[in-house]
Amino acid sequence: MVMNTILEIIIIILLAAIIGLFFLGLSRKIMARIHWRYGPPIAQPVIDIIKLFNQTSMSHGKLFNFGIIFSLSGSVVVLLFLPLGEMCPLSSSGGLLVILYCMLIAPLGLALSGGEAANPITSIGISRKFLLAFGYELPLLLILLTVMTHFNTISIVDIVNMQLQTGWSFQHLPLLLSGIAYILILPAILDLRPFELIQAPQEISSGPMIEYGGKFLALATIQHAFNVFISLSLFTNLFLGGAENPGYFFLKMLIVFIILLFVNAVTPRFRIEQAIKFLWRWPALLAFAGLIIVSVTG
Amino acid sequence: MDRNKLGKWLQSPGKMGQKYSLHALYFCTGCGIIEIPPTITARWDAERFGVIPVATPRQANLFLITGYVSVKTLRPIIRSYEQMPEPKFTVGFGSCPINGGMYWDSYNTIKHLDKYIPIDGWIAGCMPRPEAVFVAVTHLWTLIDKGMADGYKKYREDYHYYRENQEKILGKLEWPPLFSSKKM
Amino acid sequence: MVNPVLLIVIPLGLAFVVPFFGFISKKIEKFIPFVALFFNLIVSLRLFPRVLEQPVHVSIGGFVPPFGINLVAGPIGILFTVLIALVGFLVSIYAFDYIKEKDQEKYHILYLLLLTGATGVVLTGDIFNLFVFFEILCISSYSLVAYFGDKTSIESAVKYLIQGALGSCLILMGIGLLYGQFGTLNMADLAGNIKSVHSVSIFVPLVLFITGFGVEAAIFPLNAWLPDAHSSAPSSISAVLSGIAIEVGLYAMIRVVFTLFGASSILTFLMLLGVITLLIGELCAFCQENIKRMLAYSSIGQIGLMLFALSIASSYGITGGLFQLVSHTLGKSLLFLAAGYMIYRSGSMNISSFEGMGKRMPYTALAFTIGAFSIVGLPPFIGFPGKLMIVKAALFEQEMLYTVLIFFILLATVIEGAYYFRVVQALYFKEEKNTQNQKREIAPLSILIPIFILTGFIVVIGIYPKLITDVLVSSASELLNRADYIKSVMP
Amino acid sequence: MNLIILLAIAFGGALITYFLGKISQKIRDIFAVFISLALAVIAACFYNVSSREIYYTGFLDFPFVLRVNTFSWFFAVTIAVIGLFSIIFSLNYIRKRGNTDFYYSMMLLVIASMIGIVLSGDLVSFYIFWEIMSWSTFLLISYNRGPAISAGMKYIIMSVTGSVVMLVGIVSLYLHYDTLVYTELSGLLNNASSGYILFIIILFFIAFGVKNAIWPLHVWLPPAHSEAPSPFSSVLSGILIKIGTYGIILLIFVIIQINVFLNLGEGILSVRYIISIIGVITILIPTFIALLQDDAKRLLAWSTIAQAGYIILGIAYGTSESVAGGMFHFFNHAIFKSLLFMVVGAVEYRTNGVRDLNSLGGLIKKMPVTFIGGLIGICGLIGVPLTNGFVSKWLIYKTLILNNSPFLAFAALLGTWGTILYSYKLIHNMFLGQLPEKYEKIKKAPFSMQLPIVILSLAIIFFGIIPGLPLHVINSIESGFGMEPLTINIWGIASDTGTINMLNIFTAVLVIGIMVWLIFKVSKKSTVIGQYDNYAAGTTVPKDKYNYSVNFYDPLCRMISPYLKDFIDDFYMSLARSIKNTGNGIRRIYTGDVGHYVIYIILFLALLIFIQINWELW
Repeated sequence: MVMNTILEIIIIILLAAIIGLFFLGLSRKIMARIHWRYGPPIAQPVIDIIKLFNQTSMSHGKLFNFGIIFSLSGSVVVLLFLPLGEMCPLSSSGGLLVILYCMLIAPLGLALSGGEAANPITSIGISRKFLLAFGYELPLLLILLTVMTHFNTISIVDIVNMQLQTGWSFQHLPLLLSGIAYILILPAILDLRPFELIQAPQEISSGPMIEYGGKFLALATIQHAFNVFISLSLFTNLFLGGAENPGYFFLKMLIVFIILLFVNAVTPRFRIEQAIKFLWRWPALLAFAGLIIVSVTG
Repeated sequence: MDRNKLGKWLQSPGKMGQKYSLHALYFCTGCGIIEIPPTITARWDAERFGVIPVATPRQANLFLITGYVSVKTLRPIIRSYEQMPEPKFTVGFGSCPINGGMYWDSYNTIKHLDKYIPIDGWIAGCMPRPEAVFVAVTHLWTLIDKGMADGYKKYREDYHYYRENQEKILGKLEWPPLFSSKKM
Repeated sequence: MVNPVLLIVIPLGLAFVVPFFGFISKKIEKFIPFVALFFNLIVSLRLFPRVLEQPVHVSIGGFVPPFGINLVAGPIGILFTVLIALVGFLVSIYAFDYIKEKDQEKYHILYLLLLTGATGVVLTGDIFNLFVFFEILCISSYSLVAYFGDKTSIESAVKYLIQGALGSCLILMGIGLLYGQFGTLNMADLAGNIKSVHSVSIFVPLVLFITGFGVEAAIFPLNAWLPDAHSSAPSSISAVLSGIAIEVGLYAMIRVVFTLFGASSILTFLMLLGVITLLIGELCAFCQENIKRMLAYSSIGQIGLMLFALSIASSYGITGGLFQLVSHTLGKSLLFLAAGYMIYRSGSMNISSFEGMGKRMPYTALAFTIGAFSIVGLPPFIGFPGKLMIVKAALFEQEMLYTVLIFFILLATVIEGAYYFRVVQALYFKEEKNTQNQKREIAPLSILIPIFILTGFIVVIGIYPKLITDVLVSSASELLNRADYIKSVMP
Repeated sequence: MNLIILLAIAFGGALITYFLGKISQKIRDIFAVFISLALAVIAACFYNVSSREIYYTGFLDFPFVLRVNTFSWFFAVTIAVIGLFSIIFSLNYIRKRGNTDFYYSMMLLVIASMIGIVLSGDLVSFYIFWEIMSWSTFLLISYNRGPAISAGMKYIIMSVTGSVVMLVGIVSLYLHYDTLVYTELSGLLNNASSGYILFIIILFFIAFGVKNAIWPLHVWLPPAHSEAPSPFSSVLSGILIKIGTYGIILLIFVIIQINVFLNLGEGILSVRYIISIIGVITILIPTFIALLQDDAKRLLAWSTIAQAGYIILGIAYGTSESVAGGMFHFFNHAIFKSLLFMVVGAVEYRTNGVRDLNSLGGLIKKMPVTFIGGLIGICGLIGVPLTNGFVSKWLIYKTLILNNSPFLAFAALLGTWGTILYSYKLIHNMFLGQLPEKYEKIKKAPFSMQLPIVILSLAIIFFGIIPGLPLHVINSIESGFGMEPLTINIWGIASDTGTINMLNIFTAVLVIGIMVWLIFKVSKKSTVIGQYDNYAAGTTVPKDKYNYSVNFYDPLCRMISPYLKDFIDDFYMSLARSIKNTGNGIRRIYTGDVGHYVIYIILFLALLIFIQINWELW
């Protein structure tokens, strides 16, 4: 039993790392192709990480180190709550609400780490990160509440299982609205254009990561990869019926991600107020409509 | 190109990583920077070599000094170079950093940049074309392979020399000498 | 066998011999009120148990009631006597060091006369006699208000005099009207004859009495003399005026309304008047910067509250009202005494001159704070049970009017809290601007002892109100049972 | 051990402390700590004891009833423990200030009266202790002088207003049911008309709402919390406002029974929904206002209001899970909010009274322990998993979602995200970023400040991992109220509708954290550099200027601040002004002209006679 769980945990983490890094590489490749470039190899993020681990690095203090560790472990812990087919090691520990809260840990860790770096640009990035999070959490909360109210459970495993019986969430009208809203906010969660405000290399020199070099940057990249996996996986589990089959699961995530990349490649980026206004207008409105329908009918 | 050969990767992943993931910091000191946009965008696409621009010296391991270096810009150059994590490589771009170029007799231009920071490679020309950058990058690969791209080691060993030269031009520097802080 | 007559005779007699003692030694003079009132205190306390069983009647000169002057020492009368004696006694101690002017003897004579008048008012059973004592009380207070002899005090004394004289005049007219109709001046006898106040011939004397006593009791709109008089009198006199004189006025009014006329129909009006008085008093006090005027307006408010409670005319109401009266007597005397000494030291009556007093005079400031908390009605001080009882009495009636009025009253309590807390903050939490006077000075014992004793009463009765509630309940029944009063005086 | 002895120790200790201070400061300090320690220990000894003591003290006709059961034990222990830590924290904080005897004795008096409130068994003694608490708090809030004076004024006026309104309710109850003892009172209201119950609820709710800073009654709290001495702020925020919570629980679950309460009104207009909605408003608006604050303590004060909203929401919603969540959140909030105030207090102490978030920064290098306390405190405040705030919030959200109140849940959750914003701002602007040069020589906080901070931080983690301990107590409270208890175990909750197991999460976080740390440790070592070796586009870092803390969330604040005028405060202030103007107007009646006064008297007389002759009213 315990061995089984440990095995599951290892598999999930490895799978998430591979898929996440693959998606990062893919994103660079696809972006390059859209730009009519040849582009780097798919494995370029892995190469980068290997290089970064081999570099020296500068640390600003204990919290600087702790923050990145905290952030990465937070991301990894979230993975354990997400069902991947039958596998969900922490299914009995609080459900979707815990995921919501654990997703906090990663930005908080980065923020703490960046905070000790004593660089104002880091702080600007962090401030933007939290503001943007505040912007997209409003629709996200509405979306998750719609789903939870619709299925009348807070356990994500139950939600996935119920979708196996009643079909994908997308087939139900209120959840369709929420799903669309979720797609609208996904770029903000993943820090893709038009919401690429946090790193914004041209403007605030990669924001919270500004003092990261060497292994710090490597861990941050891995964390980002996990973040990509988590967001997509959450969407897939909630709206696209989860992982009946690992292959399908991957495919669903891939399709959603590619859509996001196309948007990313062709759009400029919002200012932070514009981003918040957008997020509080359209996705929130859709999600709100969904929640009203659910709470009236359900 | 040898980037697909697994055997080499397994022998020295670190070195291969350094080779194929050159995160470049462009220091746009002068007109040379005009050649960089074509280099990294669709026309020449530097990213296929793993060369991408990054925003801060902390994330970079390739330092491109594009164009003439005035006395005023020397200080940021030194600062940025010292902030980069090791191993790090420097490439002087254009003739001005090499010997002053057309500003050879200017009173406030740095004529020999390698007196102040170690340079691993030069790209001569005024201006060098983007292809020259790729030549420089591939050359840098061979240097890395042979372990000859060791400017950062030289800087460490001969720090007094460099620091002396820097202070001769710039006066007393604000930051304390490097390589005195402890490891953790 | 102690006789209630002693309560009046001894102070009265001693008042007139003060100048003779003055010939012997100026220093002895100030002990005369002290001795007299100490005697009064002892006598009234001795009388207490006896009175609770059975009211004590004394016929002066042996004539039986309708014909002679008589004293009726019921529970309410003796309660007032004790209060008067207690506060008078403490204030006389306070005056040892506080009154330092040359012509002290006037002060002491008038002071004793004032208290004699007050004692007489509460003990007498004869309406004309009541008037006479009332005049003694009033006239001595006019003179005492003018004691300092400066322009403001004389001005306010004259104002007081004019209004008070008008009030007395009205009372006298009322007495005349009643005497003309019924041919008697004995309260019980009159009460036996008056069945209803409906007819104008009865109603007019009632209104004359209400107005006349209302002036002294400071009911709105008859109270305009009070802020001036209280603020310009010496603080010891302010304490007595505020703690005793207006309460005695209220007593006279209530006595007339309840016992003499049995006018239960006018009580609702009085109650509204009480609430209006309360609100106006508190609102005016709220924007005062002068500490003594503030306390004076606060007294108006408190009188309104008492009038409201007494006018409910249930056992609960009168008990509550009397409790509030006791608490106000103790609390307001304490406030005036404490404030008086601080004014004496700082030389200004402005609240801002009290800043930093908490450091300079810790004990006086502490006493002031406790008095203020008590007046606002915070436990564990004496004001709280009073407030509780009044709320209880009002809600007990289960009428909408009372519930609405009680909210107004509570609003007034909040306003009251606001200005008292302001002073407390000024005492403790504001730095004194004048840095030279940072020295800590402890008041002399003669100042501190009365203040401490009053504080002690406030705390002890606040924690253990049963000490006086029994007396209050029997006082209430005395006021309510008009027939019993008549029967006990004229068997 | 009798309850009366406990109270005697508490009140006597407060009194004696004052006089001991006249003898020796040191003895007084030790005595104060000893008394509060004794209170905590004795209070803790009453665990699982259920007893009543009745004394006929002669306070009118009311008996003086003391009672202890799990409900009051829970509150009493929290009060005593937080009180103890605040006193310990005060030792250094208050030493250099004037009037220290007064401070300690008032502090002990506040604690004593709060213990009195929770141990009292009838409403009159409840009220008496309540008022003692009010005025002693008033004196302590004003202690700092300056702006504290108006803060204290605001507090006491609102407090007195609330309590006089409550007095009407108490007396009304007494006149209806002839008793004020809880045990006799409970259940009597079952047969009352719903109008009367509503009347009682409104009256009591105003009083408790003032103390608990429920939304339209909260205006006293931000100035009071920010201007009071910091250790007392932690008492104020940690436990004193929770006395309001205690009152509300007492009202809903003891005086009015829960089933009566839940059946008041229908659907969205039912009382429980209305109070829940008020709770939600209390969460949302203060959360956003807290974002705009630049004063560390004022920020925390607004945050306190918001967290009180969670408690009210949980309790008023009335399912057994939400009530457990509310009560647990009370407990948690007591811990983390007093911790945060202590953290701010320690910084304030070392920087000589600076609590302006814009001028601090970088103190993590100088005060690491304080920083860790602050970090854990904000984690608890946000409700990061493995801190205690998480479980309580989780319970509230869960029951709101599963009982089909998603909008309430949404508002509560949104409040949490606002909490993240302002609490990160708090910790960032104080501890992170560049250290200004003037703070280079700052020392770390003294031991007496670090001790409570460390212990409370550990408590946050401890109760976050083992929520079963307090939940067990809460469970027995709930069964005492006649509610269905939760199914809990030591690590969390195991009901059918949703389980939470903190052990799993803890193990996962621990193992994964260690793994990541190992990866971090194994890879190349990093060089430690100082704050001036920083990326500034190649230039040297300007000292004192290279910090981003002013207007930390400027874009958002620009968007929301027009909507967040504190119009409630303005309303009260204009009310006060209009009362003052009315007073000034009425004062004109007393013109100073004696002729007018005579006319008043004559008019009064004439009017009465005229009325009687014409209408014969009397």
